[in-house]
Amino acid sequence: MFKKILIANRSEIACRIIRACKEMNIPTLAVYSEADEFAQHVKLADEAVCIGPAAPLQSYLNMDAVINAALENGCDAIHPGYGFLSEKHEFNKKVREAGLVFIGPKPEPMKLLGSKVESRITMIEAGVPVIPGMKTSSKNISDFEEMAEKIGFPVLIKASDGGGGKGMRVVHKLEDIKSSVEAAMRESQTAFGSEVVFLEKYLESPRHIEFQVAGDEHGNFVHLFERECSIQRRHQKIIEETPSTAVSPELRQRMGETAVKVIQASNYTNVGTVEFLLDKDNNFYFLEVNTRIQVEHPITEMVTGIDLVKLQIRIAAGEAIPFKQEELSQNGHSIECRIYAEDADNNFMPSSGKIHFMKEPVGPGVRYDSGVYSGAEVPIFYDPILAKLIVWGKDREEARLRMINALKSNVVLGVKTSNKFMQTVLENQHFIDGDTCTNFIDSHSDDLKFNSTASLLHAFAAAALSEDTNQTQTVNHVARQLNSSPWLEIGYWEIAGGSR
Amino acid sequence: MFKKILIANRSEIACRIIRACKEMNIPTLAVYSEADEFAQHVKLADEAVCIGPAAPLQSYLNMDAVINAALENGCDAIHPGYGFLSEKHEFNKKVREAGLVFIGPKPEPMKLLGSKVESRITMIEAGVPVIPGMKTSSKNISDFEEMAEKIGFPVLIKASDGGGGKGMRVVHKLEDIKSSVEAAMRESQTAFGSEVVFLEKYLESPRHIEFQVAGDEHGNFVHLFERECSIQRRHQKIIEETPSTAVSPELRQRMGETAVKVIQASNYTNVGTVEFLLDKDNNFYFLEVNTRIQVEHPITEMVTGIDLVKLQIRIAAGEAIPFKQEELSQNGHSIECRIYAEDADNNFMPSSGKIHFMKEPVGPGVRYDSGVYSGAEVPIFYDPILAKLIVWGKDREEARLRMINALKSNVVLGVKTSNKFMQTVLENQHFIDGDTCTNFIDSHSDDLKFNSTASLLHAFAAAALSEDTNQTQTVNHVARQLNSSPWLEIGYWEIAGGSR
Amino acid sequence: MELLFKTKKHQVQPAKDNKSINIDDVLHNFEFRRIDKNHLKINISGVWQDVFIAEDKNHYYVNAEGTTYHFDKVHNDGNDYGEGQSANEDIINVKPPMPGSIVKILVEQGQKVTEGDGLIIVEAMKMETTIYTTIDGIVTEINVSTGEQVDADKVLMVVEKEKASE
Amino acid sequence: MELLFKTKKHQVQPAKDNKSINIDDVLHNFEFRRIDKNHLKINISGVWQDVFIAEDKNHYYVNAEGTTYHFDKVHNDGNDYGEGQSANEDIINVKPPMPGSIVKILVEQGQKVTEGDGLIIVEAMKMETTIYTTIDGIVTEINVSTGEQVDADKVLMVVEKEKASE
Repeated sequence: MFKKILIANRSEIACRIIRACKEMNIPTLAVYSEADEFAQHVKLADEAVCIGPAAPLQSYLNMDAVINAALENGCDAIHPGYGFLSEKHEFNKKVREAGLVFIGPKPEPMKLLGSKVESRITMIEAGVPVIPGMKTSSKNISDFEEMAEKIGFPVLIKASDGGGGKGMRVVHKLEDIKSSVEAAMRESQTAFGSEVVFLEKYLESPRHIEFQVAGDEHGNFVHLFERECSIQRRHQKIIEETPSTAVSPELRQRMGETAVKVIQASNYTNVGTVEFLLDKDNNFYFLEVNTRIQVEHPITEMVTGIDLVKLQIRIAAGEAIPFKQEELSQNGHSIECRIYAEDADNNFMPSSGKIHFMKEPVGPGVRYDSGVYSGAEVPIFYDPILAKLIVWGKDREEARLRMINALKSNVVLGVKTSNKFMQTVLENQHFIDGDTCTNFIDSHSDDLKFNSTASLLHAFAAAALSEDTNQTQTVNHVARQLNSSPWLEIGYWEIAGGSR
Repeated sequence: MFKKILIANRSEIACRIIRACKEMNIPTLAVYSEADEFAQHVKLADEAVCIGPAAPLQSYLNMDAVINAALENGCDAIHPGYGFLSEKHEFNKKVREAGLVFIGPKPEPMKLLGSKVESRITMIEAGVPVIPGMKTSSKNISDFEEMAEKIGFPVLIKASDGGGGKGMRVVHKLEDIKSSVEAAMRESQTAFGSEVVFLEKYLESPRHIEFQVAGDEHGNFVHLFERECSIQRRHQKIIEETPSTAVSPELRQRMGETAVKVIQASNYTNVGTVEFLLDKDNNFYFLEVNTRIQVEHPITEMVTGIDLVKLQIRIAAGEAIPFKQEELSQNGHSIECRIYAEDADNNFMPSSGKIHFMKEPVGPGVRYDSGVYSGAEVPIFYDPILAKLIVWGKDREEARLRMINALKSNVVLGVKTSNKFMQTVLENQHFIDGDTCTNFIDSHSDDLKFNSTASLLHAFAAAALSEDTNQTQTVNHVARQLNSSPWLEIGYWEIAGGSR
Repeated sequence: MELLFKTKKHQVQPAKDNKSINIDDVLHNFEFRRIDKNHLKINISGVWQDVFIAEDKNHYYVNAEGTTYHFDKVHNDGNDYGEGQSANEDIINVKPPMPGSIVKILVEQGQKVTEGDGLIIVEAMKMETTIYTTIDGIVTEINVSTGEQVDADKVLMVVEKEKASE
Repeated sequence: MELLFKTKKHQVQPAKDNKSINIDDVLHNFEFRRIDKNHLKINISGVWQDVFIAEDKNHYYVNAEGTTYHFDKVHNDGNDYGEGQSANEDIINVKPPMPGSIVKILVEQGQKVTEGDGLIIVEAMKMETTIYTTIDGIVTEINVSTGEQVDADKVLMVVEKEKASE
């Protein structure tokens, strides 16, 4: 097993990985930017070194700084977490060239699966269902137009190297194809340095169903069942659950076998996630593979009992997967709510600042994977995830009610969160019925408006009592900055953002 | 289902029951003594009423006060928790006579199983193995002497109505029988109002193995496997785990079937626990039935996925047990550590006072059932349990390492706890080997001495820094009370106490 | 005391005996228990709730029953904030929605813009946001350059309505 | 500052520049970060640890790496506590181990007792404890009665050695 692991990440996932290492008795080295001197992952790790200024490119995305930190501090492996360098095959390669173990897949499958067009070709050849559309890219607008007419509108233009909605266009009529393809190519060139785009059928109201998979160096490949991640805002998941209400045992078996086929076809080892879209007729289509640990991995852990982070480390150390497909089963139901610093009242805009106080939910079946604490700063430089609230229940209804209660007792003061909004989603009749899809939040936005004034009088009273206590301190206050919701004064916002 | 449930208890178990009710959408009424005005269960419940002064007899043990509170506040059921009134068959009867539902077994089996002699007779007749000894009591000293000679020394004199070591005597030679029986009778008369005592074989270094059982009004009886509760101090469990390392599948089946036979023979319904002693030759003997929810019930929940408190409520409401014996299985391994306010350095003496600060352990597989919070008072009047730390792991070793890490991150400041002591137990080679017995702590006391000074310099430094911050406040301090460990000056203590 | 919640000011005054509380000129029965610095149990008109509170110089942050409220402190220094700004539609001071960095400036000084035109793209916390103008007018000031880190109260640019007389 | 840990006093003095700390006349390299009121990260001689601290009037409560320490504050008011008491074996002031109630008094005033004799039974937190005498002597004072609630510093009774001259 490894002598010491460098965790090339921050916040809750870094803390999650450190906890797994502690339980495996493997020392950990945290790396941090100057903005993260007091971050939770720095506090939890056995050792910590600063690798640069706050800007991600100069610290968490600085490949050499990370690799040097590992070499200088006696580490023999690097765990990349999710985001940051986790899916950069160049980094993966560099780590290995430096004589270190990269805890994840090999660089080649990572590179293959990072290209939407390349992986699409591989999957078509392996007999994996993909969304109808062009097999590969083209520079010829007429190829796009022909395919669009063949499969019918609406269609989606997509950048091969894209992500998070960038270089993506939904097209509803033939005459818009040309301008949309050209715009997508320009956008992709600017954002990703490649103008490779392609066209496929645009699915309306699909479900996002993904399968947790794992492969090892000994020829074993398994899946650990599905996660449904349909509840999204800004193309980003906020509530996930497993099992999916849409997946029958028969469908689960077919999708699971397909997921295994996907990783076998791409020579994928270690832990990963195969994403599918599922349409209303229960047709499923390969979307992409996430070649790293997923934010929502805990719900799979809750129902299978497998610690996925430990499994990553064991596979990277050359061990065989210690279970067979037929030994795995789904036990109960699990739901995750992501606690982001964001303002659900205002289009889920990220919120930064200081967490003045927090109180974590506890109790049977409640898990809280946190990267923050009372007194922590939430810097502006990074993804605003604070924590993940995960519950387990014997069945979906038990899990749902447990989550609502856990959200009610989850207190975060200082930055805004979608805590109350997620309660409202969980109480929505469509959610209760398991009737979820990726545009759930948009299509039910009226139902999801919550009355945030139910406890307002109590809140006012608390403030008044608090002022009493501090009276001596407050008399000297000078003129305050006008920082109340300035964006309300400006107008509306277009939201573009990374998806994960 | 019930309209509103009164929780006739306090601390962590009251909070645990309230959480189950919230998830079932059943309103709750907390009752509290004057000492518990700010207790956690009062804060958690939907409503709360004060039922009397701090002394338990005047509040939590006051049957009429509890029943009146239920009647006056629209409750239709009472959950007694553990301890207090939970095993008083008179209370059970009174609750039912008042037209309320008692969430627990019927009064008659409760009464039968509350008597050691009566239940022993019932079990012998049902073919359940009991510890060799007298079938019933006797006033004739020669009956005791004859049986002692027959089964061999050491023997145990035991009060039929006893508990917690009171009215109990271990006897090693014939000439001590007479005086010991007479002393036990006197003690039992004083403590329990009955001089009924009997004699049985004294087992040396047994394991304490108990089976979780449940029965309903529809003729269904199941067991939910064993818990091993051998790690005890003062005859009181502090660490429990399941599965037991001593129980093979074959033994588990035999003991489980016997446990079901026990509750069938006593017409027992609702949730309960059948306690056995297991000797070194894997013979097991019926000890007693706890006719209520057990402190250590969470470890069974962790491995079976069944919420036992909800099951209690459902059975009491007349529902059938929603699963069959053959559907149950043990998944993974679970360990519980009880966080008592007590001083492990000083014979586990209880500690009261204020919790100035606490930080709860979190993370995958970690559950914390708590009855306190930062700022809470721990009154002197009640059992000093603060919280229970429960972990789940895929196997025993994962659970053990997870527990050690969780204990390390469990901070309670203001009252003493056995936190560090329990870490030492979990790191002891005998524990690692699964070699546990009820006198584990006594027999390994030298190995379990922990060096509490490993971080002493850091602790000193923290105090010095803290003084700096408060300098303005500390100058006016007047002469302090001499309350540093006064009992160290007196000598040694004999410890007697309640067992649960 | 006076509190600003969203765009509205509220008057909150517990009675001297702490048995009632006046909120926006309505008197409520009132009772409270302080659990610790951040935690109160408050009864208003018979309803007990657990309320958690924290504050900084300019805000109170309050959580009750799973809902969080942010209040602005209103300091009685004679100045009046939070009003008038949005009413004035002849001029807009473009500010970022949160501290961040400038990704791209979409207009030039002196450029005419029409309601809905993009003005500037700001990035913070992995999200790019485009700010649009809500009025027709002229960009009269640009105070930032690409790549610059800005605070939430920084005026990035100013858009002014063309005077009717011109 | 001075701290009492168990029966021993300790001198702790951070240097003015906070780069070293003197503990019982040994100088250690020292560094710290304050995370919040109750939480510090402290480096002594190269070892970083998370330390949690709280206090009341007379004590510091400190947790480091899963171990909790209780320190008594030593106030420099000229009085000296914590010593001498246990050295004096001619007289014992019997105090309860914690606040509790008196279950039973096992001796009478004036009664002769021998080392190991039970004196009194106290109950607190569901546990009964019997206090024994550690000296041979005479019960010269009994200050409580059965059922009484007592604080931890209450002298329940006094046992004195018989004078050799008598």
